[in-house]
Amino acid sequence: MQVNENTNFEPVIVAFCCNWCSYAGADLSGTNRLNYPTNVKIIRVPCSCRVNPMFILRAFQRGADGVILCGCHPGDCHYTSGNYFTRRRITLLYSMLDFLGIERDRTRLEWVSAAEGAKFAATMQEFTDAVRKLGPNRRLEDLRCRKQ
Amino acid sequence: MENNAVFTYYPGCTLRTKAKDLDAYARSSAEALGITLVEPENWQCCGGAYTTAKDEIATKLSAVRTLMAARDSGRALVTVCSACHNVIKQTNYDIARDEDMARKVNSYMQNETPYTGETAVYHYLELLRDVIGFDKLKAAVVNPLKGKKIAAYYGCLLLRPSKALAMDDPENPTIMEDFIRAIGAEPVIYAQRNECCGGYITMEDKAQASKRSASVMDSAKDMGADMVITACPLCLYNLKKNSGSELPVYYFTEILAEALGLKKEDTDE
Amino acid sequence: MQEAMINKAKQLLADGTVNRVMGWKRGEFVYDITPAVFETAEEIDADFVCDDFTAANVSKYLVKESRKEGKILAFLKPCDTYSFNQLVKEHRIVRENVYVVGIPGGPKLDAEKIKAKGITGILCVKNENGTLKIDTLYGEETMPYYEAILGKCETCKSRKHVVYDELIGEEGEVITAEDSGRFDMVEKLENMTAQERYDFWREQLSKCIRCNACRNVCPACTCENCVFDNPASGISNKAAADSFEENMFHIIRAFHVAGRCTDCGECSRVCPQNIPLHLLNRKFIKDINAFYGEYQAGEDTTSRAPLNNYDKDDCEPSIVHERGVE
Amino acid sequence: MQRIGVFVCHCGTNIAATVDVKAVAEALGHEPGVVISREYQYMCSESGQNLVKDAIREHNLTGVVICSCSPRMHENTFRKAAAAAGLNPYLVEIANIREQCSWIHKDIASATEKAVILGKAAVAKVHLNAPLIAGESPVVKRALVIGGGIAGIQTALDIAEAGFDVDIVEKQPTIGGKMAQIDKTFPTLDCAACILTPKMVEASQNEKIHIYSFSEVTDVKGFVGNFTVTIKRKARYVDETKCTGCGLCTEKCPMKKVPNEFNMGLDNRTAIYIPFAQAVPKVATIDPNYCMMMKTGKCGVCSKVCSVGAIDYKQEDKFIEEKYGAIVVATGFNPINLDKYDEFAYNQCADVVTSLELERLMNAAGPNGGTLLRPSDKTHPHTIVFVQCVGSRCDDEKGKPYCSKICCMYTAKHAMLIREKYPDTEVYVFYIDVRTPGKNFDEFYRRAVEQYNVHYIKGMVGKVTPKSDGKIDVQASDLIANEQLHINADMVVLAAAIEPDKTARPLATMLTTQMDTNDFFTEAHPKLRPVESATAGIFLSGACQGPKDIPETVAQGSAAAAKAIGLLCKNSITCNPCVAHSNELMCNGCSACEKVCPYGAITYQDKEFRMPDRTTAIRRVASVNPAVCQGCGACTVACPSGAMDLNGFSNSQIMAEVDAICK
Amino acid sequence: MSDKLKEQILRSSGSNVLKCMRCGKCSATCPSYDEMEYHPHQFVYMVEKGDIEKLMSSDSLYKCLTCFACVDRCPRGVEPAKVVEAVRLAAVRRQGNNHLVPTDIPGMLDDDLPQQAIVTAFRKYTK
Repeated sequence: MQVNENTNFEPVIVAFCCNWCSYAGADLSGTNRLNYPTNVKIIRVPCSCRVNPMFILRAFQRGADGVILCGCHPGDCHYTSGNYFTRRRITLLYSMLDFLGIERDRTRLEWVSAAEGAKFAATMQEFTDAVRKLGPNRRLEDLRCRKQ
Repeated sequence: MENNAVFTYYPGCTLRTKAKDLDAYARSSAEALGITLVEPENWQCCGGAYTTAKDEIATKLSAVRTLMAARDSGRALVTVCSACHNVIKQTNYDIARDEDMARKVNSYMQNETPYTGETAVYHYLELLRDVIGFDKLKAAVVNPLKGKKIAAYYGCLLLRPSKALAMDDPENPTIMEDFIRAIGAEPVIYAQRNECCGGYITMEDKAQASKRSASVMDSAKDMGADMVITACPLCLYNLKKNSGSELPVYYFTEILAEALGLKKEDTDE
Repeated sequence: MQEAMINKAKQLLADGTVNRVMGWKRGEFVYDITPAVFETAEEIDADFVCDDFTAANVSKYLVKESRKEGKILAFLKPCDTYSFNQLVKEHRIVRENVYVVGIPGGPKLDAEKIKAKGITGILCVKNENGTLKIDTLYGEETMPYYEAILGKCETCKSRKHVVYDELIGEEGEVITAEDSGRFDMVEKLENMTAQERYDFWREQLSKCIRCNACRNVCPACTCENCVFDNPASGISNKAAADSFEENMFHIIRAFHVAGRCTDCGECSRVCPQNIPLHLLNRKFIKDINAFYGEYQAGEDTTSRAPLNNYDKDDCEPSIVHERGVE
Repeated sequence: MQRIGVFVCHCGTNIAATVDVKAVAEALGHEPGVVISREYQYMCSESGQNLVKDAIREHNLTGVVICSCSPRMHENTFRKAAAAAGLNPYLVEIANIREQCSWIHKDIASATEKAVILGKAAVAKVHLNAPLIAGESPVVKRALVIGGGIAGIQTALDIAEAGFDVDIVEKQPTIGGKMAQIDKTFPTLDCAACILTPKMVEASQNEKIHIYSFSEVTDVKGFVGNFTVTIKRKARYVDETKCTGCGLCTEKCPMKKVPNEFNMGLDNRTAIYIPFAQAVPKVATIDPNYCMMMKTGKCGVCSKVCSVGAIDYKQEDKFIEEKYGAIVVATGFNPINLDKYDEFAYNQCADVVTSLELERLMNAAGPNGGTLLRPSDKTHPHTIVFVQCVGSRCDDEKGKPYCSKICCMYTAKHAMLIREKYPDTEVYVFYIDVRTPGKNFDEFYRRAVEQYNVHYIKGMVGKVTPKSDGKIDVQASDLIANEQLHINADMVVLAAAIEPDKTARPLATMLTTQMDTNDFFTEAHPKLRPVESATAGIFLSGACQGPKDIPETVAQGSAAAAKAIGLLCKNSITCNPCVAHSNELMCNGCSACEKVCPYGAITYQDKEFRMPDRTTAIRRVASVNPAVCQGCGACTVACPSGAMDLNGFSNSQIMAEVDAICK
Repeated sequence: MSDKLKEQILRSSGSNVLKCMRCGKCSATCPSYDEMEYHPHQFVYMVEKGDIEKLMSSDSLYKCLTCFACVDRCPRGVEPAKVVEAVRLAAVRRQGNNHLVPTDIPGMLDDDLPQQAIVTAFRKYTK
């Protein structure tokens, strides 16, 4: 895949954030008036372990260019152990996507606490930049699900 | 720290001229302690003082050349002069962290393999502490300096900036005191041991240099020292020449050699 | 072997240990073998078969059969016992209702591979010192035996039965990954570039016609209601309509059975399009082994499945980035 | 047919300045099922809420989407409003267009576009929302207070006053905490012990309060109203129920050279000890690191002199399990370690002390019986230098970024007390800023300057040099005079920064509460919910939440108690209805969900089902106990058949959001 | 001009002068304090204000020993010595503004003076 020359490319980025840490961290980055790109749209989930790998595949199929999942730091899960399961599931999913030849930088798992507003903003900026560099997601998108 | 007994050794220009003792005793002591020091060919002056300015690249190149020589030899780099150590260590620290600086330096020098701070840099004292070990040094002492009350003078160069030098606690260092204990003498703790003697301005501003060095020497004397030791030719000169103090000042390598029974009267000028 | 099994089946039916027998029977052709349930000695004498083509894993059928009245006899090859155990562990098979007789495993033969040699009208096959002698309607044909072996048997993982009530024949050993070479192809793919991997899988998965054979044969796919058939799951999709097969179906299926798949190889065996689906499952198995320690699904009925388990020091997903080729 | 109402909030200019709210309302008005789309200045105001309520009634709405601030702020507000208008509260969805849109972005066009997409996702989700009815779970009428300092004591007393049982777990042998070590309190200069010790006694005598001293919390399970806590009762080698606190053992113990932690190591205690005279419980404790009997098996003096036979060298740690409805954290603070600040020579000179050490030096029960003497030679100091902000307000790895808040005032107190008692002593205070926001605080500080003639110098100390004559050279800057000073001092007092107790971090993990980067517990809302943690049923008292002085700590302790009482008063609490549920028709009974449930909320039963072929079959199916389930959703992903789903965050709802965002 | 100069100083020093909380610890710790017209904290403050010309023409530039005591002890990570060095460099870089003139050197030498003293002086005071 060639790097997209079209400078107008605005990636669609879906961010799943756990309600207790990362979603609060995202709120904090807002409260502190930090910046990250508008491309990032957050979906609130009670815990990162609520995120079924199907959701991530679904997002790609429907045209997302990047999917990031954020949860509490290991050991800090509001539900004690949820993020540990997340870590296993997502590690295997990412490995499988890689195995299928999907670009690695399109998916990411990050631990962001409720106190890490700055980390949240920086992570989103970084991730958006990385996805922008990759260009549009063509390998997993279903053209029939596309707009227009 | 790796336990490799062969090190690349950088003496620096002053050790070739005014501070031959510092050099000679460092070499003979290392040999006695089972350490091989290999001097790189064609080394250059370290630059004397580290320029912290980010827009100064040329002044950092000679230190980088030395660091690269050590890297290419596959050995860690050992220095003994505090000033050289400070310059080389700061250069190494900055080039490892400041990508912009590393890029400029490498393109300026047209390096085939860019240098990014991979060489480990040790001061001779660190060699004694971390490679040989003060316990082993103590065992090797044949002529313990019993009853001598020795004040270690660190000055500024060995300890600061502490992030880059990372040798010891910058406010309460122990490496030289432990060294003094290892050779059988008694260390004297005094507050000015990590304050500047005014070495850099010793040529240009005698008045300030003597004020600073006097303050160091008075502080050491006040706490009951018989002598002061240092790792720095500039400090040695300044403390001896400008402080007006009677207290003798020696290089630490000299008393090391003495304790190891290596000191020859003819080299002691 | 077939003889011994038939005698055993009839004996157990006669003494009332079981009231049914799970085995195989022949279809239209000698190589057209399907699992079947027999209730009488007569049925067994008439149709029971166990030969070089009886490769089908019968454990999945026991999910339903074990819930019926009475006990059923099941002949399980070593690979089938793993599937059986896994289903017992998941409370899908009622263990008390099955009498397990372990039988020796393969290698079994792949009729497609014989037919690919232009040999048709197969009546009977026989291995003679590495040469496969094939009686056909048109006379005797031969081919090298190893060329006719089923793909799943080429990389056999175990000749040992992990569960049985009784054993016919000799017990074998577990085969190491190095000896079986079952991860070799996965490894080869891992070492390709991302583009090559993508191209490989596009080519393979685009062949999928969504016949659902892989799902229907899979012993791990025993859901009461499959997510692909369930409109409420949000991913229901019953036919090949868009790129769903390439992008979603097989990944989701592989993920659903991850940590539960025993690597029985049935999915690839039944695929009419010859898609190497087992490679997806093996990729998960290989990753699980590498990330979380060796784990063989079905080896026992008590250990926690790797995806329902965790360790505080598990690796982060970034390990994927640190390894292999982009 | 869905009838959805969309309400877009301006939040004054908080949203409206960067998001074109009119355009958002307009765009969302065209979404399928949306019958009304309005914008308003402040949706959370009473008239804003009325707007929503009226629309629900007027348009007979089946779902509501509020585009406003974070659901963490006002989700409940709008759910209540919906309920008041007769709509099930769980048919409300919030699109977060403030914290996650208008405050993040600067460009109006793209921020508006994003707000519309977030709104569409919420509309897509609300289409699939189901009305939910919250269940109830019982409340255990007992509270746990972790930490027995003034914060914990106050909280426990208040909870007990309201008639509930309350347990205090204190890791030290006595309750009292830091306040017990303090000499006098600002700005009134009354004796700390005189006001604290009666409260300690009150706590010990209150029938409703049980004190677990020398104990630690090791495990916490459960949830609001129903926590199960494991408490480790550390072996003190003395039977608490027998010991009368007579103190004979401490007099006779031959091991007298143990650094006395209560006096900050400034003097020694015995191996068997009672921390101080007014300790509660007044029970001896053996320090096994120093006790000769424990170390060598030879001695046994304490056992011999104890008339009640309380000594038990064989005692072991005990673990007990208790149930609580509410937990209050009151783990307090400690001064930081000053190893990294040796330019002040703390490790090199005995006469450089911390403020807390000075408290002990000045205390009548301290090492010098209340006479201020230099630790090195027990002489009277004539010149004392105070250094402020040692480790506070730092932007480096060594210190803390925050202001420790209490130092300015206690230093003024120290200075004043010294000048009052020893008028011949000169006192210098080097300060960066003097911070005195509190009732009578600035007046207090001014008194130190004007009445007691304490020398306040704007500047910082750079180097402290101990000299051979025992004096200390203090080199400092005077920024107002623009000069460098050298003060020939006898003592230097460092106002060390304070930090949360080290036990707080593992405790937070056990409680699944959040902490900030400095390890202070995070409150549920910085302004509106200052004593609650974000985890229901866990409350915060005192300095574990941030630096505080005594009056603030007591106020917060009482506030935390009030919140805990509010919870304990209820016989049952409304459960979060966003819990998992299993579709029995699809369940395989495979136990995957049970394995990942952290609460043990899932059980299995064999049920008879009619099969399509009219036979019946018995199947093993999962069921979720809604009172125990906390709604994490781990089971929904573990479930292979998709039988397990989560109310409020169902598979189809989340996928609808995904689709709306990707569209 | 002043803005440009300030920008140059900030870039060259790598210091963020806005972090300064005016505690004065740099000046409290400076061994050359009494020799200086402008003290370390003033360097930081005056650079922040853009009041740099005064610093450029002050002898204080040559009194700093570059001993890094202020750098190590600054609680805010401002690194005043680097600010001083940046201003000094800006000063000596100006045409004919070398602080050390080679012809002066012989008069300063003595037999024991180490070479590095001369090298260092040139490094620091000339361009």
